[in-house]
Amino acid sequence: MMIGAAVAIAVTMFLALLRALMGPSVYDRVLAVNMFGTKTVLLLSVVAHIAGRSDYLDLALAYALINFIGVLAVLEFFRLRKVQQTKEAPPGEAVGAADEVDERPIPGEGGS
Amino acid sequence: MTGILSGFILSLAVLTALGAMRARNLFASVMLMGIFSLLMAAEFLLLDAPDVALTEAAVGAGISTVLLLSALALTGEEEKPQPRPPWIGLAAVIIVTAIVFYAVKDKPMLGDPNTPVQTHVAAEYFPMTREFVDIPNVVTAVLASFRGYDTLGEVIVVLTAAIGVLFLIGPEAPVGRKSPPTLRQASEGLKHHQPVRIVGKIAIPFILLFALYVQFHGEYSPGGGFQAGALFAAAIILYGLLEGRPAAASIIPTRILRIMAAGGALIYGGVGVVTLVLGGNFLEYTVLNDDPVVAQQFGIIVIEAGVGITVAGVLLAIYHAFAARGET
Amino acid sequence: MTIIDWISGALGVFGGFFVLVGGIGALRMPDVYTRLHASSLTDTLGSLCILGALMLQAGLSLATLKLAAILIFLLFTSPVSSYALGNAALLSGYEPRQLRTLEREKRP
Amino acid sequence: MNAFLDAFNYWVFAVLLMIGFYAVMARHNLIKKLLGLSVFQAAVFLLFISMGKVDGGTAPIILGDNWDAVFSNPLPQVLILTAIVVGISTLALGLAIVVRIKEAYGRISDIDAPKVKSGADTPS
Repeated sequence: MMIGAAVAIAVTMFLALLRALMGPSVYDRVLAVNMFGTKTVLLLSVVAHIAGRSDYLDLALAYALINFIGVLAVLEFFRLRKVQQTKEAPPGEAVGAADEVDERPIPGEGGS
Repeated sequence: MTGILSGFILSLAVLTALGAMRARNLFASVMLMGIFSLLMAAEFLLLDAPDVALTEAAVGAGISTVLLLSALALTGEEEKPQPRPPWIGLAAVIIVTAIVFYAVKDKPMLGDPNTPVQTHVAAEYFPMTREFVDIPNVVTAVLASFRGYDTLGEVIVVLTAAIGVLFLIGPEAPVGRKSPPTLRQASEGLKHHQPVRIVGKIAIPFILLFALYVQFHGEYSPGGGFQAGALFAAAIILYGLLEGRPAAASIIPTRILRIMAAGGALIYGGVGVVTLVLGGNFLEYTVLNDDPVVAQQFGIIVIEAGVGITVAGVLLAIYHAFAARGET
Repeated sequence: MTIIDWISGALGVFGGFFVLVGGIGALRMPDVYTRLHASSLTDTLGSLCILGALMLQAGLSLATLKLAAILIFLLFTSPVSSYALGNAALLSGYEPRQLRTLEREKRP
Repeated sequence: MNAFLDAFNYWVFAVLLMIGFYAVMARHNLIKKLLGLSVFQAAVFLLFISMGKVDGGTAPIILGDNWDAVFSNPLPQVLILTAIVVGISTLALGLAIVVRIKEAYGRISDIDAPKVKSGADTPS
């Protein structure tokens, strides 16, 4: 049963990695990294169970902690970038949009 | 089962590395490097190296992402398109690839217990650890006792790197292009994200506790000074992210951080000098106590503490240097 | 197989299922917010099921304590990261794709 | 095919090494070069840890005083453990240099000869 769960987690890691590779926006990538981190924690817990070594769980705990810090670092980065853009751009211009906005056009949005 | 999982993880790692190197946007590259680091750490665990996996997770996935992002905030994140194909670089890569692949063909099978790697000194370490040190984590015993010189050297290297960073972008280093002051905005941290702030603040004491556990339980489970130092630094960095860097600097001022960075290395070297004075060799802990095993364990605990203090001090000093650069 | 084993196995399968659904959702959904929705909701339930299954297997031991610590930590931080991420995306001007936009896209 | 699978870790090592090497050699962006260096380092770490693996072995942390079990080799693990921390320190040093280059020259790629911006402090 646990092996089945491990397989499901591994497949999900692959899906999350695809999302991280595809983007398209920066937020998708962060989302993928966050998801990937959680899946790694789960996978390690399952591996610890299968290997029968409970001391591996320390690692899973460390991963959970570190993953959170990673996401917060990204948020802080977004905030800093926004501060910089507001500073650099002349007032009145739109700033701070995701710089890799979804490339597919959204038809009808402008016309209506 | 483990073999299949390991192969799967390695394939993902190759994919991630390719993606990270291909991406034009450096932010995407850094995110993929975070995933790459997690994958490598998981692979290390599957290869029976939990200590290394813990280090890679704390240092590679956590602190290095923070550092890379702070550097990106200072330098911009778009990579300019290459003007022409890099012929010389490509040629060099192709030649080296041929050589490396030729060499890999002769590698022994994975897991073969009769390779020279396994049959030389490594086999001695288990009986020696049992006899002289008597702690369950052989990695810690080898790290801190049998190869103590090596580790002292690494600690000095880490310290030197921090000195270099502080010279280059430390508080006293000259600032090139002055940008208008944004000190107030930039040092705010994530204060406006109330849920993040509350949960983060709840988490910090537990991370610190976990760091201490990793530090002082390192003889019995995966852990030790390097990992604990990185986790400790991560906890303080988390506070800095939540409340702004100046708040983190007010808990542990940068002056203290420098003392920590140098002091830890000094503790390590000091133990060596003490053993010299007591009539032993440099870093020969046996002379520290009447019972040689107790003396070894005592020596390991002290130098691991030194390592932890240095690593925490160095990583935090580097973080402050990068984060403060964006505020001026 | 005792009853505990059955419960734990079922939890493991459920957890694997939810985790997988979250992964597919994060890959197939049309924009950031829906992907966030798919991944974050299943993350919580999936972790709860899988770690719960492992805790049942481990019985009363130090391992259970560590698993509980991991679980509690994940239950706290995972929704918070999702919230913060969605918040950052919205504040930066990334518009959710409206249903009507999607419908219009479908039309030739 | 079987020989290939037996040495899979080493093949991955070679591929990762070359990915990192390519980025260091051929990419112009300095941060990309540093990332490439990280991948290169990770490949070396993988090589060491793979060499220390013993079939049927477990982590070299003795559980319950059972000293006679098969363990993987602790020595490569010790070397790599310290190397990871040294790796982040060198990465930080490299990033610091990149930040200074950006401040002095306003760019972080090594395409063409860098021009000093007027009014900027030259690095001392």
